[in-house]
Amino acid sequence: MTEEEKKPQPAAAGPAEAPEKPDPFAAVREPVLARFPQLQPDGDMKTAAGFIVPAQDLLRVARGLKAMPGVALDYLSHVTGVDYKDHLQVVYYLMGTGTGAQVVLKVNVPAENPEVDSVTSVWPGADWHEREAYDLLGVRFRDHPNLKRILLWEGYEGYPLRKDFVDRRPKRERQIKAAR
Amino acid sequence: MAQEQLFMEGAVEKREPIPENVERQTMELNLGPQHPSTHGVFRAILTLEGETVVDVEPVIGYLHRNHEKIYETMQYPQIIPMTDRTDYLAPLTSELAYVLCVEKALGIEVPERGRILRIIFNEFQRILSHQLYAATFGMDIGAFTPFLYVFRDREKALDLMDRATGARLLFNYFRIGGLRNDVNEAWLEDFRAWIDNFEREGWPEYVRLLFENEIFRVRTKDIAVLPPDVAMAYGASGPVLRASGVRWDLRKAHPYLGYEEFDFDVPVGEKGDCYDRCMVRVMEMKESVRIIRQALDRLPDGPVLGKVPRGVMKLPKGDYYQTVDAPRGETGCYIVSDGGATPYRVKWRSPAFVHLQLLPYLCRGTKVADFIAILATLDPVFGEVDR
Amino acid sequence: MSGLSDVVRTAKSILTGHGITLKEFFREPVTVRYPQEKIEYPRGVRGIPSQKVNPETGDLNCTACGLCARACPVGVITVEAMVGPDGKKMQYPAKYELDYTRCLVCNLCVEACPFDALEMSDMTELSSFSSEDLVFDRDRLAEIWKRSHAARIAGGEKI
Amino acid sequence: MLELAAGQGGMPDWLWNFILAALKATGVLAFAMASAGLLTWVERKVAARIQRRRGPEVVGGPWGVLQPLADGVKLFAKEDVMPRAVDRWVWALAPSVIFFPVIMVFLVIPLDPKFGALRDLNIALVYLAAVTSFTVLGIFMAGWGSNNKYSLIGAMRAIAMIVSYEIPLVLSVVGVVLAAGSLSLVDIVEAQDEMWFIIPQFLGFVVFYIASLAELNRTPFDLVTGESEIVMGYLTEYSGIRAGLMIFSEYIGLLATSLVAASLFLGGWHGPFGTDSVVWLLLKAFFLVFVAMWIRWTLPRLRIDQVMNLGWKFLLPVSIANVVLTGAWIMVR
Repeated sequence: MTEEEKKPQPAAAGPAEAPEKPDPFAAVREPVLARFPQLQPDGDMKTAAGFIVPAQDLLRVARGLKAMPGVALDYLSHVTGVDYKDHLQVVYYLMGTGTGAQVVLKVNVPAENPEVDSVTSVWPGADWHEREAYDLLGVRFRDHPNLKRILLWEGYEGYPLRKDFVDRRPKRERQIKAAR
Repeated sequence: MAQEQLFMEGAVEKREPIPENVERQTMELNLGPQHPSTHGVFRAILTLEGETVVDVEPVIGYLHRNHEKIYETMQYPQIIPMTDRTDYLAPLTSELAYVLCVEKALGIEVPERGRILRIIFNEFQRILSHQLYAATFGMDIGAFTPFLYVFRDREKALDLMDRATGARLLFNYFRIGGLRNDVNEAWLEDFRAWIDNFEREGWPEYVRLLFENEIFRVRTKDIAVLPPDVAMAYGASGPVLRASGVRWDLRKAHPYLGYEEFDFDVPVGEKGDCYDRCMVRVMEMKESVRIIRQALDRLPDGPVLGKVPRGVMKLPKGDYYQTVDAPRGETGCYIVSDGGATPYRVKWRSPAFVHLQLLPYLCRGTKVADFIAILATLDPVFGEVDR
Repeated sequence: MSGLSDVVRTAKSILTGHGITLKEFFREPVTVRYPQEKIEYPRGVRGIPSQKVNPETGDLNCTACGLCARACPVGVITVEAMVGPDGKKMQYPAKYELDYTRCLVCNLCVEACPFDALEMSDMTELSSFSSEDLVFDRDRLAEIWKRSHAARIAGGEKI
Repeated sequence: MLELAAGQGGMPDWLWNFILAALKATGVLAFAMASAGLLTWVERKVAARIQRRRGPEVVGGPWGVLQPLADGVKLFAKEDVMPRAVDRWVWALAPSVIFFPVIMVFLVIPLDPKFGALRDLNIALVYLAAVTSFTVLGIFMAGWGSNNKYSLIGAMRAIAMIVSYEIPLVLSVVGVVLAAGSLSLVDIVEAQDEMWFIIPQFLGFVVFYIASLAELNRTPFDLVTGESEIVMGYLTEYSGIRAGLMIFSEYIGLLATSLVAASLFLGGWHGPFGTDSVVWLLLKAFFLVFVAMWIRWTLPRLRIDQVMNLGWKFLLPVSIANVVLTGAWIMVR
């Protein structure tokens, strides 16, 4: 295991910014940055070493990180996406089973035309995760072997996890209050 | 584990292609969504050649409720009862993943008694889940009686859960900062008695009745062998991965809840066939009993609920991820917070969803009856697969 | 199957199983005849949230603060405070409705209540032929509380 | 006794024979239906006790013994649903084709030392082999006529299995025939006066019992209707009285096979201390029925290729060895 697991984040009840402190994931972050200078460290990811990857470099970086000694990200935990309204972010959560490294790759893609290379050739297990991201967020994965809807049915309109998604189903008879 | 075996490229291409020059007639069989043994609403489109499965196309989503979207409208404490509804056969581990993730983000310390009780309940939950696995697996290969023997013990266990948590299925017991309520001495007494009884009578009975039966062995041995490299490549986790011989347990690799203080083994299989996947789970029950005994011995007095910030709970801006080793594999909770009272985005990483990808790989060339057994060894819970 | 030892092993394993089932055959059944026999629920079991009644005055403990409604994940609780003769809101519910059809029975409302006014009752047999019947109002919730063994379980208590 | 009555009262022989045959048939049918009903109840009770449950007990009678009556009324009163896609005649005839051969087995079973069998055929075992193999046709009709893939798979499994197990079944009886020197069941029972054939013919008994379990599609050979795989196999599209008839014929078959096994190997009507009577036969048969149920609620199900392997690679050689050994024993003796 790595040392970042033992260091809890500073207590903060509100959205206050955490004070500046040394990067807890330097052991992983530094060699990766040395190997792939085009990556940008990502400060949002608090529980692992996060990187922002340019969309065109994703496959090359993925292959490199999988084979890189000391990091060896052989295990893909999940692939998902986040809708930040102006852009979509595809998130890859990776682990090295031999090295204990945890790395998050984030790819920013435009909201109008979200398209990114599929990593199924590197981690075959990305198959259904990418289908799910396509299904619920509308991210298209290039060269995916079988990119079609997985949880929703074929012909469903819209992508429910987008922030601008409108539920077009008829309202229930008894009124349902908003949970907030 | 050997590094090089995990790096084999092209694990996917190992599938046997159907020779082109052979004229074959195949039949498509729709197994599900309404079928006695698909463990929920699951549909598999089998392409059959006689009794042999040529191809499988899993179709999921019949239980899809879009939990992730619902979470975006809920405050952090309100999400806990919803996480029960993902993996409804092991709700406490789902709760644990979520609660740990939020605690990690807020830096909340859980009191010692709360932490140890969490471990006890987490392992108890694992036993219950694996018990049900053993039961339904017996049913899937045609032995009905072990199912009811398991339920005879499980009912008593659920009574214990009922007394501690107030519910029998969707416990809603863990809270951000600890547990909802403490348990008293009488409960611990009965719990110890149950554990003793389970180890002395229940567990050996299932093993001798079902898992040592020769028919069970021939039905599962060498069926659907999953090599470790393929398992890794597909992101398998938990018992499915361990059955292939990979000693990867998040309780050991990335300890949470202080699992590193406990002495337990991680059972692994030899080949990764159906038999190993069963036996790994059976042996894990024993290991859970071991952990529970150690935890009961060091259970201190004190509060179970820690200091939680007053008012509406808000997470600092950022992304948080927590994985736990659930009975079915790696359950992960990924929370993106924008600093508001509700999460900006939650991703639920469910192990069975990942494992179902393996179905086509595992099932090609097996028989229809094997397909049911293979599906059962992946132990999917469709509340979790479809979320 | 090849070899005599395999046959012996098979026979042995099968006979072991039969021994177990025969042993269980002669033991007492463990089932409970449910509608005739009832199981006593343990303290703290979650049936439906019910309104606690002050035994001396017969009034509800509820002050219509609405914290339970806000804590509810699915929003099944509707609270309206009683309006007094002077037009000001009184600390007593005029309307307290709980839509049991969508209730998760999660106990969060009880934990949120600062006035000890809500308790989970152990009443679970609440089926009805119409979903309107399952929207419980203030007085029916109080009635449920009177008829059941309720237990307030908030954070950290021992049960 | 009945033979003495023949020719009395000035009745023509053909009419008397006809009435006698009708009486016998009605008796057999009534006995079979009643015992099958009872067996469904026994099965449920045995399953319940093995699984630490109580089983049916609400309907009435001691221990809920009237349950089969209620089941029967329910099955009769149910709407007769015929799916649109089925092959009408084939589908509708199949239950009867399954039912009647099973009934016909009762004809040759030796009941009592004084009475003999209903019809003491001197080729009773050949008759039995011929009649029981007829069932497979009914199963095939049901599976094919249902026009349902589960049914078809179930029927195909049934045919493959029953046809394969016919051979060890018949061969396992050959040892008994050699020892008794007759094909008539009455003769075989009488030959067991001193020693039941289960002792010299133990291998034959084991093979016979396993093979007859397969013939009856009972666990561990219930893959024909394996409900976790192919829903209910060839029964999937049937409901109401048709399904009831097919399930009944399974239980009648179980009883008939147990009666045959009891006659062949367990000495039939022979009891201790000269108390030979039909009661002993029924006791032995019901014990075998109980064993079959016990097996059903203990073992998992085999897969089709394993069933085939067991039949061809284990039971067949064993039954042939049994025949050879018996022959050698008779030669030496």
